[in-house]
Amino acid sequence: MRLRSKKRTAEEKQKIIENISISDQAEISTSLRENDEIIRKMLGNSDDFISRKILLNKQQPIQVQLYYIDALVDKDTLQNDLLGCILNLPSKVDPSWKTEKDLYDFLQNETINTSDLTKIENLKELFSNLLSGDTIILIEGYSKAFATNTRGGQDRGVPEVTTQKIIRGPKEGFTERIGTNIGLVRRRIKDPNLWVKKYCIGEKTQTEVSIAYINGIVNDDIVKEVDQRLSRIEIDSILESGYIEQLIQDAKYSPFPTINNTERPDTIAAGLLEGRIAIFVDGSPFTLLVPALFTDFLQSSEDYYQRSDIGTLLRLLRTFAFFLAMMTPAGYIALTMFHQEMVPTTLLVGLAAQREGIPFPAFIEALIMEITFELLREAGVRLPSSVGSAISIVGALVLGQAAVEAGIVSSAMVIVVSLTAIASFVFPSYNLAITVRILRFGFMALAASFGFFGIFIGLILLVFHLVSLRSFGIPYTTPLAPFIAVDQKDVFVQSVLWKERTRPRLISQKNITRSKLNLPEAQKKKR
Amino acid sequence: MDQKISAYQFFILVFMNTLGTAILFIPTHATTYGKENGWITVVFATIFGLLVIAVYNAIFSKEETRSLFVIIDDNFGKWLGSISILFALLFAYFTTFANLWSIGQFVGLHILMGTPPEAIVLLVILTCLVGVRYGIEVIGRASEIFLPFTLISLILLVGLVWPEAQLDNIQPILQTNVAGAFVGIIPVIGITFLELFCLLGVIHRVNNIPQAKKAFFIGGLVAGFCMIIVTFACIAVIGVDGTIRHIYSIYFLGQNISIAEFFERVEGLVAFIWFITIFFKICTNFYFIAIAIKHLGGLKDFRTVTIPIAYFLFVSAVTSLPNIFYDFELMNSTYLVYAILTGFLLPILLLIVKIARKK
Amino acid sequence: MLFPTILLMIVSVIVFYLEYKRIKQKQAKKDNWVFMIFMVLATIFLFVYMCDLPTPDFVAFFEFLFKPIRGPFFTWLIQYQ
Amino acid sequence: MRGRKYILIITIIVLPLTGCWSATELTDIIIATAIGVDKSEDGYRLSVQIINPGEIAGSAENTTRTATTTYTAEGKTIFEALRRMTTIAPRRIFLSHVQVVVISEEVAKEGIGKVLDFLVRDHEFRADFILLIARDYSAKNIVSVITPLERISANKITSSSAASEKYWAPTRDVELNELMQGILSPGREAVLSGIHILGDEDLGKFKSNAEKTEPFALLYINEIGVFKGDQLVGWLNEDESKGFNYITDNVTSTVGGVDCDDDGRIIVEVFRSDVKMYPKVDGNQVTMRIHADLLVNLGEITCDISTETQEDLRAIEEKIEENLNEIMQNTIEAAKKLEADIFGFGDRVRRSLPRDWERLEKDWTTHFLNTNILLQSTVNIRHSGMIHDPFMDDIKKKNQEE
Repeated sequence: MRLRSKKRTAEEKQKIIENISISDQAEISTSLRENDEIIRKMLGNSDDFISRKILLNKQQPIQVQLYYIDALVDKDTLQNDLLGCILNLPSKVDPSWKTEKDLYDFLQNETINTSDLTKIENLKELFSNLLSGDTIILIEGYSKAFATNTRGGQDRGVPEVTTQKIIRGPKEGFTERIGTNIGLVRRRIKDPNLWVKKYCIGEKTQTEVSIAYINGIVNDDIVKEVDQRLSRIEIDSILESGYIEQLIQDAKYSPFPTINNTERPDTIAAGLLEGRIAIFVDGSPFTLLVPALFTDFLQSSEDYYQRSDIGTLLRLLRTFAFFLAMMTPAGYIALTMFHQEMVPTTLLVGLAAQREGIPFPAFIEALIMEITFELLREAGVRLPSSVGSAISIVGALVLGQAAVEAGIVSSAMVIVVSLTAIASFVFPSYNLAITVRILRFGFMALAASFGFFGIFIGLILLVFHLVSLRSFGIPYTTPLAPFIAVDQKDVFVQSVLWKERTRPRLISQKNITRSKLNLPEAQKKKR
Repeated sequence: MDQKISAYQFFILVFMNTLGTAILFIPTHATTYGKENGWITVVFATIFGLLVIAVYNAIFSKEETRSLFVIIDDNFGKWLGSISILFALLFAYFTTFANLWSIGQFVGLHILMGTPPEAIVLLVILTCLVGVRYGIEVIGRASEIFLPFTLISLILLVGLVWPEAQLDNIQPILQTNVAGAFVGIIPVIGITFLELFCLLGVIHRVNNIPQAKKAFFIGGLVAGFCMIIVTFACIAVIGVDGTIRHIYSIYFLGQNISIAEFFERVEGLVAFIWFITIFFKICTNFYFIAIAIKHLGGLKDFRTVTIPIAYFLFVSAVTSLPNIFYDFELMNSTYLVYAILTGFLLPILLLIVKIARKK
Repeated sequence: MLFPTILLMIVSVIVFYLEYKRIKQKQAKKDNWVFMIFMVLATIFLFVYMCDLPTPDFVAFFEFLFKPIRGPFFTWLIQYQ
Repeated sequence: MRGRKYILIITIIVLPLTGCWSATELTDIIIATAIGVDKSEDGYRLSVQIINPGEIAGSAENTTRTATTTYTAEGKTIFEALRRMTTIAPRRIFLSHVQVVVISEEVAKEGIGKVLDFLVRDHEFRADFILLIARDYSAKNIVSVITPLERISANKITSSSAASEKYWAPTRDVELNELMQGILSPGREAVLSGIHILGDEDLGKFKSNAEKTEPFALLYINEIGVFKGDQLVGWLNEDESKGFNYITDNVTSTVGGVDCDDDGRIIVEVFRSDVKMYPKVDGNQVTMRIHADLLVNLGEITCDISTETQEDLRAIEEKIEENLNEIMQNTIEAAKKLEADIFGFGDRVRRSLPRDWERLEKDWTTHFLNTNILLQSTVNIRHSGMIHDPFMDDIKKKNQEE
């Protein structure tokens, strides 16, 4: 065994430690002691970092050093498949092996039981693997290290979805583990064309980010665009898919979401089949789906699991709810402050009677109620569930009764605010609900200054903004503007499943045919 | 990176531009001249207007990539061309601030009593400014979003007043006032089809010129049809006298709706139709002004001048016209003359020169 | 009118600055010049209006432009009303 | 494109600067539902019925206050009087919800043109209120009456006016536009229905009026006032009013009766009435052929008559036709007496025969008085109610047997 002695000076070591995060090519030394020193220094002698020295071949001892991070490894794998193998190693190690390849082959083929053994070329890779939960094997006299997959640690299994509940449809949701998540999707689409590409983003967090798409359906331009945008990210940390979303979205100052996110594997699968691209982020159960169009946020995956008439009805209801949630308080303000002539006489008299003795103008009244409601809602999210019911009682009593009886707000306003609140919970997507909440206040201000004319102006500005947005090159309001007639079958109206034979035009341009058979007709022919 | 619009979007822009001011003023104008035959006046005006559109279409060859301004320059020469463009530009300016003025007046009178028109004009011009700066693509797409609402409102309006219509009111047909009915065509197309000249600045942006020409034609036809229906409804429901007497007779028409004690007081529908259409009209005219100046000054980007133009438009819109009577007189005199010169004579001249050059 | 005037002036200065920067970024020298000229004119125009001074009347200009045709045309047209 | 957010910011800055001029809180206005116009010494006396919302809406316990209040002010014109009223009224009076305008007979006789200009011109008024003439009573008192069922008397007036036009047909629901057409169009005169107080006009103003099963005062609408130009010239009685509605094809449903040979009556319910006018001009002689086509149900038979055969029915039909012709004839005579072409005969001529109209227009009144009327009625009986044969003769028979 030829030892290549390649001693480093103290300064050199220091330099490597300082630069390790920057320079990719800092090499692994042949000296075990030196490597040990560098690794320990880098990790700052952290207590959860464990190293273990093993001597192989008692006659001509070869020093082997194992490194792993306690919390990240799966103890069973480590003990049974790795330590067990190495310690029970018969003295087969032949000192006459000339190259590292021999050793690698030996370890790979005859010794180690773990599923995965990779050769590591430099320090950067070493740290990256170590911190992902691999166990690193360093051998005296070799300038390469080996990483065995002992990744493990805590995982909460496949949970039930919490944010996008549906009645009919699969209940499983994504988890924090990226591998599990991709697996959940792969299990749904058994197509070799489902391609996954991996990125490692975040200088400190080294978060694994993967994009998945179905080759042949997806629009290659969009893939290129996503790839570029992901590669361009330079940031220290990615802690949630929200980071990625903010870093790659198109309209940075728009209240409208241009990237969809979901917890549901079936939604992702459906998106992939339409030609979209999924972005998985390790550590987050929320997976991103691009490109996202405005109408996507009004659709739920459940629509497709039910018959089309129900789906259509629900979609129209949601569209209505969108306007309701955004406009109701504004409309109320405009009607009572500016356009009393538009209210039927009896209703106007009723409103006027309620407003007798209310000290605030309608706008302030609406503002008070809306803000109170937002507070309640926010408090409801944060509070532990045991206190939550108390808050709702207080909310109901304070908002619903006491305030009206005390003459601070009118009961019509309570109705308006509750209507708005209910309507804003209708959307399957939480993103859009937030947008609507923001815009609602803008519309209220416009209504308070210009009545319906103000609302109209706001609407025009909103539309201008909406149509100017793009999501990864696709106009946000497709297929409404630009109007695509064939795609109208799946926007507000959901046509029957066997007629949805094409994929959305702009998103997927290549393979647009979904099913060739017109099912009911085929059945008819059989008869 | 030129922005492109589709032929369908162009069709909507034509539709909106034709109806723009027209929907509010046409019933009164046409009936003033044609009396009971007011709606026939509009029928003839539409036919005549389609001829005008045919002239416009003839200016552009099948695979035209040049803009209107380049065509004018190429045919008239640099100097004469520039003067023509300036002439057209001032017309667009005139149209835009007159429209702004009328939106200020209408809102101040019917929607927000007491709000000074200045505030309303300011709000509208700022909104248009946003639209214009986004570019023609966004204007086109926004119009696509609004088209269904406009059409539904229009259908609702006409459908709901129908029970109130008395067909007696439109008689006698073409027995009296025949001369008036024909002369009335001039002021009617003056504020509708001749203003479409401004859309010629946009037509080369359409991704398919032959289809754009078709869209131009169909847009004019559909808009004309809507105007005929509306004028007819006005005369049939509120009578000739009422139509002439009311400044915004279609708004009064909306006030007459009463179905099942629920669909009452929906004249807001009328206001909505009018706002939408005039809004896109102002936007496209504003855009025309900006690109005309861009061409004249040889600028890189038309957005350069949008903000100053907005300032100018605002001040002109609030100061130039003293009252509604003057506006009516203007629409029958100076404005009409100007509209005929730019919207009719200039294109015909251009066409003649073009044909002569070819030979 | 003092407060609105001042506010509008401030707003137009801000607008001027932002637009100027935007055009400069695009490195269009001619655009920049044209913008400056137009903007100064427009601001003066607006200022004149806000101070209740007589503003240039475009309608009067057009009336003047078409004076010879306008009158006879109007009289001819109006008789059919 | 980067400038777009700045534009939005600027819009937001400018917004508060411009807003809120026309905002009026509901607590700053009072809602007017009816207007009464009377004559005063040098102009008009305007009475406005306004709503007291607290008394009407919701389940609020009844207080001693009334649901409506009437304010009165005088002025040389309507607008002046209305603005003078602000000195009395606690808040601005909001006119968009006015449903009824009552004009006193005195004012109507003098001419209502001056009253109408404001109603047409003012932006706050909407076009859907009805106009009535206060007959024998001042408009102020009519506006002030408190009605038992409807707490807002204006609502009562509109609904009963609409109902009586629809089911009884001696009145006419005239809205502003129709009135204007009647006053302004050549060859047509306007009409307005009359409104009366039945009972004690002074006691009708008290809240106790609504606390009795038989109120002190009730409002009722009946008969049609005829205008010439904008001046009231006379009245049609109930039958003539009904005839007027027949001729102008305004009957949706009514009840008409004819006497039998014995002392009973046959009452029929008209459920479809289609009346057409066909003018003919021969030189200066205008002939108006009026064709009425009625579908009726037998509603009540109190005499001894058979309905078994088609001939029997035909006989009844003929009787009704005769009666109808008589009513219409009487109406036209009445109108001719007042020299007012309320049926729009002239308008009909103008629309059908515009060339002749140009000749006749100048002295249409004389031509109207000379108009020949040809009445043709067709009545068809469709149903006989729930029973087949009348039973009066059976009763008689039984009575005789006993």
